[in-house]
Amino acid sequence: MNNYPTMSTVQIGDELPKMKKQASEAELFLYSAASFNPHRIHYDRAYANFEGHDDLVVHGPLQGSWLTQFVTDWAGPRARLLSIEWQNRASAFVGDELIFAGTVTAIDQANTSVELEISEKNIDGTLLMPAKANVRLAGA
Amino acid sequence: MNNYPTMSTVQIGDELPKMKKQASEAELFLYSAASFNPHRIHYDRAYANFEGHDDLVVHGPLQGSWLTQFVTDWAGPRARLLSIEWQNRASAFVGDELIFAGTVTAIDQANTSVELEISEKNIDGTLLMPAKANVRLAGA
Amino acid sequence: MPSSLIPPDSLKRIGEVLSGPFTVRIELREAQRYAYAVGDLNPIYFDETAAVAAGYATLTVPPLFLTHALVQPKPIENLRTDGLYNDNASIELRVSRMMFGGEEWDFHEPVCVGDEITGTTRLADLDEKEGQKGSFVRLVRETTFTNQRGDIVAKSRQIGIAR
Amino acid sequence: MPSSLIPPDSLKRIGEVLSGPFTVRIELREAQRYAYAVGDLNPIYFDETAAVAAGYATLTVPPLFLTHALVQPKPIENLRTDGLYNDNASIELRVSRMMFGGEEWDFHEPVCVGDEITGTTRLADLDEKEGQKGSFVRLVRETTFTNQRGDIVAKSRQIGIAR
Repeated sequence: MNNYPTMSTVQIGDELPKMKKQASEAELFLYSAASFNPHRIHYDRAYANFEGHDDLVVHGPLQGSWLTQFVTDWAGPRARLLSIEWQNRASAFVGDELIFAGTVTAIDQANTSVELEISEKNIDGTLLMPAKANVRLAGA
Repeated sequence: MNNYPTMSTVQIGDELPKMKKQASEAELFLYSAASFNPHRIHYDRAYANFEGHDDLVVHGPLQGSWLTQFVTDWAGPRARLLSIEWQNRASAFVGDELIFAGTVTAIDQANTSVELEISEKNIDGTLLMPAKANVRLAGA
Repeated sequence: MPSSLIPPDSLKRIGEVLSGPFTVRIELREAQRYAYAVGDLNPIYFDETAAVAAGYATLTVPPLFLTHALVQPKPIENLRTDGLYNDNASIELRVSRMMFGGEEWDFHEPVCVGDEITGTTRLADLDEKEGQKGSFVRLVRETTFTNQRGDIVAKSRQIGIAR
Repeated sequence: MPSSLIPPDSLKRIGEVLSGPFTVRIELREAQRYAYAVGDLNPIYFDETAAVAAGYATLTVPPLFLTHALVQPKPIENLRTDGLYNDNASIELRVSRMMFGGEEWDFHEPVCVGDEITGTTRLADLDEKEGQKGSFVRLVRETTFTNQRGDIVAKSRQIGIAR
């Protein structure tokens, strides 16, 4: 047994367990490599500075994948992510501590799904990516 | 028809057409990615300096693959590389102009193969990688 | 009012296919490298028993890996200074900078290792808007992903902001 | 004379399997990404007709790609500061720096896309030598590559210099 939410246990206002991410130079490299993205702003600090960035930029889609992981870690392997969307409000840089938080904002019993509002913030509290997701919960 | 060497045309002392390579930061990244190698000395200049390197280091195996290309470009697609070996004498860095040169040093008619001596030098003339290769030539 | 940032020829490209259709097989090792790089160790990406227990036919893959699975190998001759490639998917605009604005995804069917996924990307939207810092262009690239059975498995909308 | 740089327990590891056997399928896209990254546009890696005309069963791959085809996906938890992974293939030595010394390859049979290649790496040699700059360790990792028919297709010897 596990503690994943189900349609009978989930409640509006439930908070997802916070998740922290912090990517090193090597981790940004590995994501660039795994996503087949040679853009220099992610591994070449001098070039990132030349383009006006304070430091190596954390890939938007990497943060997107962290958002999906944040949802699926909470919902469990039998749940199904139905949709997710996020906006890129501000950049994250190598070494930044990034905090993911989220809340259940709606429950659709007919569709056995819930709506989540999610935020990714840095430790200054700056909102980097506001996001929304719909997930179909497992069980009944 | 083409101008690839055959056992009837090749002669001891034949020189291979010189080849030049010069890898940018993005090209080193792409090789790191394609070879699944996250070693920071190839994309993180500050870290490369910290390890005592003057700049981003060109991967030894990338230079090895350039050596094989140098041979197969000369020998043609119907030839077969039988063996190759090289020593790493000095480092190559991002942006360095690297010159590959080679000579036919022996011909083995029974094995329909030739032996090559190859050098990779930088524009200062420093020998970075001495190499030897055996290649079976196509045709007769 | 004519757009000051979007040339008329670029506006005409709305609806145009920018890349694809490309078909690729979802590869275990590529997907696992992606999951490791994200730091997402969900067993449904690594342990077939766990994936089957969770209702998948076999190992599944991180949802957003789909975009990357479709990336075609390209020659270094086409590299630009910034490390990206020159390609036909670039839309000509009178702007100096393109930023990543966000993404919207809908997932319809599971995607598993071994699936043959076809992706086609279109210019779904292109318009000029007024913001606090002046005019900007909002560019939407929509990709539809279908599997070997012809099912639409997912749609993504990647939003670019240019000013 | 006992070796000053090689602990006895490390000497005992000569002959030991350091990694593998691992079996992987040679993937078109991985091999082409490798060829593009090298800047080697030989048509036998890209054009099936050219590969067949050159005597291959189908597309072949750059000779040294074999090493990389065998690299296993690994979790970022195992990353070290230098970006490499902690693994069992490390040999304990009383040295401060390991350098890439060179490689030796023998090729016996062609390798084509779709082949299932098994690679096993052993510690083939480990000894201490005297050089102009003092003692150093020469470490040889030998990998044997076989295909799905059991043929040995290639052997590589990677030479590490540590001091």
